[in-house]
Amino acid sequence: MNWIDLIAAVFILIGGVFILIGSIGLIRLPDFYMRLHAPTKATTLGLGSLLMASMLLFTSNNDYFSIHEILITLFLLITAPVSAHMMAKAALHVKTRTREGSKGLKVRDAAQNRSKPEEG
Amino acid sequence: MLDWALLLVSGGVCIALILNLWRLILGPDLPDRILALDTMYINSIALIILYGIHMGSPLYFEAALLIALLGFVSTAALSKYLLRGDIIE
Amino acid sequence: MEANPKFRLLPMPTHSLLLLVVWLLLNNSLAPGHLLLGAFLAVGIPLLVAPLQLAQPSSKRPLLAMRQVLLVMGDIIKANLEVALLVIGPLSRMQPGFVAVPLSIERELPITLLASTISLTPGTVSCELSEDRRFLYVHVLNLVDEQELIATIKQRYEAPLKEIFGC
Amino acid sequence: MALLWILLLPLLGTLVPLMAAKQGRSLIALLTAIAPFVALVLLLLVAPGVFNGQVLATSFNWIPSAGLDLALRLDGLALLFALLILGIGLLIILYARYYLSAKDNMGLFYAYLILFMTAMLGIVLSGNLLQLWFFWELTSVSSFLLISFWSHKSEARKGARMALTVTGAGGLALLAGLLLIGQIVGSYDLGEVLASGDLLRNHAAYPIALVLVLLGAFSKSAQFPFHFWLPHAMAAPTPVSAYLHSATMVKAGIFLMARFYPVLAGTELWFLIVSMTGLMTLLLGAYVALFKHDLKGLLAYSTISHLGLITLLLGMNTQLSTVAAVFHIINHAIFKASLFMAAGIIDHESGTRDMRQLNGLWKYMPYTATLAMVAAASMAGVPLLNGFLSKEMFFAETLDQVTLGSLSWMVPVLATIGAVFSVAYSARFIHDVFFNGEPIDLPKTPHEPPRYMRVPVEILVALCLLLGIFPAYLVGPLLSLASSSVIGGELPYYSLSIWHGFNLPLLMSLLAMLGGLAIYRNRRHLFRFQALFPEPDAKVVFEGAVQRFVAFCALLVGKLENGSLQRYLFLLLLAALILMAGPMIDLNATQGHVSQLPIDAVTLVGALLLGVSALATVLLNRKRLVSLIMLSVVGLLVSLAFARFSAPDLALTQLSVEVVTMILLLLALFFLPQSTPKESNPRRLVRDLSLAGLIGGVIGTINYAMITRPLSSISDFFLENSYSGGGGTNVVNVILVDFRGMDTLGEIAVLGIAALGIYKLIVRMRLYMPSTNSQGLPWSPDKHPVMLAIVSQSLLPLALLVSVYIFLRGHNQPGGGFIAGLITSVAIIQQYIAQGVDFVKQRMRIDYQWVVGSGLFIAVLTGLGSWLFGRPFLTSWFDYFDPPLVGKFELASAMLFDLGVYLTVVGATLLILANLGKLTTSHSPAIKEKG
Amino acid sequence: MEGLYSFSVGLLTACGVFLTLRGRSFPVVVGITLLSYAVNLFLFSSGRLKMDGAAVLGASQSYADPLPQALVLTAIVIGFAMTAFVLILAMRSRADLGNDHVDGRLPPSPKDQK
Amino acid sequence: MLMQHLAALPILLPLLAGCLLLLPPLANNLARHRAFALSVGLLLIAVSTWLLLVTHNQGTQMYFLGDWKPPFGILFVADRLSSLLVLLTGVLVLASMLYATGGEDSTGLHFYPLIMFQVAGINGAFLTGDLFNLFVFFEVLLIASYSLLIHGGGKQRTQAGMHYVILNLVGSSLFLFALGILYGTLGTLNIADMAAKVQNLPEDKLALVKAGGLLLLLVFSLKAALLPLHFWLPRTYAAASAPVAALFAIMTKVGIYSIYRVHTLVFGPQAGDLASLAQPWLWPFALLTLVVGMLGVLASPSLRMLAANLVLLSVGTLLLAAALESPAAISAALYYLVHSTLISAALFLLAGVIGEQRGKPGDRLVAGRPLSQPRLLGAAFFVAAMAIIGLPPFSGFVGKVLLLQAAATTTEMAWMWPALLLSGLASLVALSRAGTTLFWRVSGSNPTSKPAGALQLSGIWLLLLASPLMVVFGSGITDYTQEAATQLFDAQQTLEFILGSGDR
Ligand code: NA
Ligand code: NA
Repeated sequence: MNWIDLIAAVFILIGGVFILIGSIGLIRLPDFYMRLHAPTKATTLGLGSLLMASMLLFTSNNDYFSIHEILITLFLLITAPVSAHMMAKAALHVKTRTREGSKGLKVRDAAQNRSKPEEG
Repeated sequence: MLDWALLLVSGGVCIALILNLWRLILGPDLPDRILALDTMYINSIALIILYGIHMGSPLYFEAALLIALLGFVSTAALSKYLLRGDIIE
Repeated sequence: MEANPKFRLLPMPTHSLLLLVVWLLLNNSLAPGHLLLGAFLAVGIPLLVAPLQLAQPSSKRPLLAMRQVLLVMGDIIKANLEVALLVIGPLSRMQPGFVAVPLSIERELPITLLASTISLTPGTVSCELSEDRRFLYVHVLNLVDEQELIATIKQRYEAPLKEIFGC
Repeated sequence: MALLWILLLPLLGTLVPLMAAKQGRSLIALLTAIAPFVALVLLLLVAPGVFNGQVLATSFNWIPSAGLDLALRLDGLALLFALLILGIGLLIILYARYYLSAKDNMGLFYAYLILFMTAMLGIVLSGNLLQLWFFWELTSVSSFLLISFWSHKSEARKGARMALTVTGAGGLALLAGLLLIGQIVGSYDLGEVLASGDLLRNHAAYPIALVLVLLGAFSKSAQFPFHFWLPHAMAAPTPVSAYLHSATMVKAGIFLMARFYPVLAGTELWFLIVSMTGLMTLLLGAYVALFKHDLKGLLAYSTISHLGLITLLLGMNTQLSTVAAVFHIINHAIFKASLFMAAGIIDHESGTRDMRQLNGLWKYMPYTATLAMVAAASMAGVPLLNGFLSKEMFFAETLDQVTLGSLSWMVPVLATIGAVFSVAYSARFIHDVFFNGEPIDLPKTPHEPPRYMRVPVEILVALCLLLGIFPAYLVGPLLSLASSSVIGGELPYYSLSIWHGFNLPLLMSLLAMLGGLAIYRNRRHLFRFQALFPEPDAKVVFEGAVQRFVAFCALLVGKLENGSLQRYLFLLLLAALILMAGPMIDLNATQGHVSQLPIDAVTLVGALLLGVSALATVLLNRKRLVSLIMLSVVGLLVSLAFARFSAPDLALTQLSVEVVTMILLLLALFFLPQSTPKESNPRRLVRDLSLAGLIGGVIGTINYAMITRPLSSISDFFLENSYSGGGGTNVVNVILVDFRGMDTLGEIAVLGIAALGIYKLIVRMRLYMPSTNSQGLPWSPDKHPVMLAIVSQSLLPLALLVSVYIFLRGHNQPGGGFIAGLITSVAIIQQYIAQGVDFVKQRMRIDYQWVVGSGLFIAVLTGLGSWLFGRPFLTSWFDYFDPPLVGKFELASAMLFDLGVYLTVVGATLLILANLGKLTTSHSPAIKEKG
Repeated sequence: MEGLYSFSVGLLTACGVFLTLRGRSFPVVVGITLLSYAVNLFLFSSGRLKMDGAAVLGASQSYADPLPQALVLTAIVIGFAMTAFVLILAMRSRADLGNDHVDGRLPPSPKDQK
Repeated sequence: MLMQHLAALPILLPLLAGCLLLLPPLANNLARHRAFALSVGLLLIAVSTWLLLVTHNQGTQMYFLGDWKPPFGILFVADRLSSLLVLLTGVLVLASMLYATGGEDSTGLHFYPLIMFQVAGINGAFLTGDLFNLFVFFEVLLIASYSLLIHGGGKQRTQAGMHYVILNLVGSSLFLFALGILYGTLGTLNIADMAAKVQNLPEDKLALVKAGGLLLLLVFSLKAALLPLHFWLPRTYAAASAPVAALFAIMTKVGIYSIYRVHTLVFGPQAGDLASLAQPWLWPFALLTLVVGMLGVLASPSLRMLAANLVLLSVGTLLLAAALESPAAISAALYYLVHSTLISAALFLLAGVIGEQRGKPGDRLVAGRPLSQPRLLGAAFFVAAMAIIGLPPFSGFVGKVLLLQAAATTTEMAWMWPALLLSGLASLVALSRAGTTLFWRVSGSNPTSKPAGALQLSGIWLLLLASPLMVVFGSGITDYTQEAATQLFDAQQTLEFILGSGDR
């Protein structure tokens, strides 16, 4: 087996792990805002490495440079934060429960009506 | 080795998808569900890429690209629905 | 197109460049035919969509921008690892919380970029922007020291943006 | 040929009065009379031939396949009736000229009248069964018009409707009967039918045919129990009553019986039905007539009874009785017409027809009185008048009637009783109107009518006398001629002399006279006795019956079509279930012999997710947004399935459609309740669940049975010819734009039309937007979040680029105009979402309607392009070019076609979504509505 | 595999049918959408199931039946147009008739149904 | 050159016209729309007549779209049957457009484009020789009809629209299931090819094909409004605006045509084990449809409703004919189909004018103010009524007689004769009541309503004139229908003709 396959396999495994962890976080974490972190982050890297693998393999198997997978990564890097932002906005707006014991609830309330946070 | 990794990871992504659906049904709140849907989109991109690699055919690349675009749009639309109700105003 | 009366062949040069690159990426080739077509599209599409674009400051310091991008990339990888560990580790250790980051940039594009970077990097998601765009509300997965966090964000991410867009 | 003109002239004549309507009344009458008069002359000219024993006939093909010919046939019977119709018709025209008042629309009246005349002529002259029926129904219709001539009167409308309904129903029965006869005989030609009497009488279907034909005849001739419509037809102007309801139309039924006498009569059945009906009608009519205070009412019932008499005669199956019948047809026509006219004069000059007011008119109109009295006497059967003769014959026939065996004596007795009453009501007509004291507050003071209004009456009454005195000379030949064509053979001996010596018939007549006078003298008691019975008004009864039936129908229909879509859908789906399940039960082995694919983990999980999310969509369907999210998961998984089973194009399409659909659903959901109330009761739920389950099961089974069986399909052709013939390697796309381009054209047409229709819907729509969300929270004030706006607008060029890419590669790789179009629209919709309608509208002023139109236009035009090369619509063209340093590329007409698809998709989706978005914006689109 | 596929199609059909039989416009539309998914899968499978056989010449050794794919594509588009129309019609009926019941009038409450 | 494309013109012409109407310089300009649409209507009639003559004299015309021969490509087949219906459609659409110029065309957007697309769909359904293409054209005409139904707006239309649309959506899904089954078993979409395949079918596919065929029958019956799938019809037709309802008169006929076509050619007498698939189902339900139609006719509270139920009657009659499955019956049915379609359309238009001129009571069968054109409309109504009842001298009686004769030789006569005759009686009672009420039970004067214009009324006259003409030229027409019917039943010949053309 050639080494490209090996590297690709490694990338694939990494990607898989991150994707799985992201989704585990989605289940495991106690409140929405915390869940929000897991997929939005894990997936970028996860998919990224999968796409790396795909690039490697297609480039090696075919005679041309197959790097269009970069596009997907680019897309995700641009969109993922905005998606997260929009979902968070929505969550704040509909007053989604936050896990008790989380800090800065005043800040959250300020955020809910997009006003200045009162000091202290 | 590669096939083995592919098999393993596809399995992992499948589990991920199951977890997403679970969250989707569980809720409890609408934002959770939107988040779950968004994650599902991304995970299915992963699935398609894996399938493409497995098949060794580039035919499925566009599908992945499209999901990336459309997933964003639908997430945005759903969030906007929660925020404003009227998503196009 | 009443939006911008004075006609420019390249209303968005950076976009045009990007488009050409993307077109070549899409086709996985540098064939002259694709170059030609790509160039055509790179000129044509911006002409179509220009009216829909809000005027934004363009980057004054491309090199710095490049550096910043790479830095963020690195942070993203770090962030992923951290978050991964947090997620599979015991939940009790986590101290989630909200933080209000005061902003010193006003324009939409920089703010957007900042917010995105924040969302992409260690355990932070930018949730909301205050009405007056003076504060960015961030949710932190594991909030150890609020002030330190704010400081990092401001100098590690906001400062370079200020330089890049020269505001 | 002459025959044709005899029919055609009056037909054309119907136009005369309409065209002359502006002229003076006398002129109209005169002009109207011309056509019938000429026809009469023609008839008299051809008559000699008939008298020489030949049957004149002409026929033209009309609709051979239906056996319907334009066939005219003039024999004795036809001649007799034609004479009556035209002769009396002319008199009626003259009479009506004076009867109708200035405010009546005379032209129209005459038109109807002549139309009716034509129809009657058509019946009697027709030599084809179907043609006979044709004119038969025409008489019903034209009489409807005549009866309802004074349509502002309720009783006129009701009477007309009743007449039409009864005779129309009879007509339908007749049609069935005639068709049956035609089937039995194998021809609708009257000649052939009349020739095959034995065949008919011995055929199994004879009773049915007979009954059907008789139903027609009886309903038309007002035989019991269908007699009730006739009295109410008296709402018609009197000339109509005189013409239709005495001389002609009611005789049509009689004519029919006479016409088919040779082939239908002569059986027990015929005797029993016809003669008994006749007898019944005779008695009933005669009895009731006496108690009618309305002049025309009396005459109407007397008509009924005389028609009964004729029917009875026809029923008695002896040749002499038939002769008598024919003779009475003539006589009754003459005296009854004159009586109606007289009644009309009285009504016209005194303003009423009520005999309780009409008294002693002798003083005021002696001349008319004389005429009326003579006619009435003839009706009563007084010697030296024509009525007497046929009545004598009738009595004679009743006497040697034997068919009823030991009960045969009843026939003459009942006949005499009938005669008694007819004398009585005749007496009343004479005495109660012209004598019997002074008139009681009449509307007008009566006086003699205008000169020419009397003429018709005079002529007819003169005929009564002349026929009564010199029957043999005047009517003998015609009578024998007509009777022989009814009997269809040699006539028996009979004498038309007035005096046959003292015999039973004479005695019966005397009894009738005396009895009648006696009854009339003591009528008070009889009237008092009669007053004990409530008098049912047939009109009310009939209308009531109809209305009750209508109400019943409405009830049934309401029960059936209860306006519940759920019931309709249930029935539809139930039908589908039954129709699919039925055959599947016969299928013994569900599984076919094709080797199946192995199940792999990924697909299994996919199926699991699909199932779960589908179920979740259902279970959570009352939380609408949630079930909507679930739905889009299903959509996502379906497209993954397409990808899995090697259909990338489908996957792409499904994905993009699914997202657009979701946006659409979101837009709609905003204006709809956020949750569905719990309103299906458990029974309904169980019902629906079981139906859904069963259908799902059957569909699944069919699917399994189908895909586990081998398939040899036409697809190989596409795979082979896709590149060589279609110039593309993506076979699916080549099928879409080339092999089956018409489907695609239709499909984008559907999309475009849907967009237009939706725009139609939106433009008129008035919806209020909810001020809070389902939790009661106010909407966020942040209309267009900054980050979203920025990112969306920077994504737009990228998305457009991608769609161009997808579009261009479509012919050879997964993609194509449709998907590209959807990507473009999604990208633009994203702008709408992020920046708002007004923002986008100000910056890109595109009329999406035009985009749709031009898209379709381009597609169609591309198809038409091939016409230039003499090839059929949508024939594709493609070629490869290899210019220096650009590299090899392909140009294909299919791409232009695909461009059409692209534009249509973009235009349609945006036309829908953008306008839907505008719904709550300030400017309401309703202004566009006008023109 | 075929069995699994058919089962899923059947399940989707059942779900679609059940929702289509509801009384309010929105669930009915959702049901019709589900039903159309089922229909598309059914029609698609009429060309038999095939893996690794996308009907792109040269992309694989043996191809899946391309015709049903083309048919389903048409069906999807038409289905989309129809769904859109009925959806807007449902809004219109809410606007005109003041309720979102498919009959345009509210049914008698469960009490007086019995 | 056009000659060669003749068979496609009845579809392409309106399609193209529809597009042009959406584009400048015609777009959103009522005057131009009217002028253009009317001229297209005339052109359409001319083309259809031409096609009819050509098919009648030179035999069936085939048109291979994209120049792909059957069974692979889509083809249009114009035989006597389809050309007749295409011409009928042309007349109908011209009449309804003429009427619409009275103002109905401006009560909503896109009237003429939608009409054009509707016609393209209808003609396509009549002409196509490909089952999936038939589905597509069904959808085209349906979506157009949805949009036309709600033309003019109003509660009833929306309400009726919901039912109509949803029922048909489910119907379309069933259609696709049927298509899936048939393709999945027969492996072809060309109707003639299907017929050929059905004739020698492997044993183990029999049940599946049967299920598919029956499902297809169900779908067509839904379009044809066969009981118990008829529920959408009365309210839909009664709710639609007059010209639209008039055009809809042909819609049920599309379903009926499809049954005639598919279930005679594919599942007809020669179909081996699947012979006469439809008949056992058609019999009872067509009869019931007739009965329900009768009830409906008698129960109708308004003239539109009455006309709608009369359509139902004709549906029952026409499907009874299909159940007889004999050339004679179909020939009679075709004559009756043309007649009943034209006349019921005329009745819908009349209902429209009458409703307008009577003001508040509209076309409901109650006393009201007098019409402003009583003579004219009265005469028109009288003609229409007599024709539809089946009274001479108008076309109805010929159709009835032909149908009765066709049934006379069969065992079903005992059912069919009473049914047909009674339905005539029911219409007689209902229409005489309706007419006397609308035209004669009047009170007060009619100051406001303006008389209908000549152009508008010409639409009605165009339709009514056909009735007497159909009687006068009855022999020619019945000859034509007979040949059409024999052609329809001569499956073998059709198959050879169509499939043979593939080799040429
Ligand atoms: Na008196
Ligand atoms: Na909006």
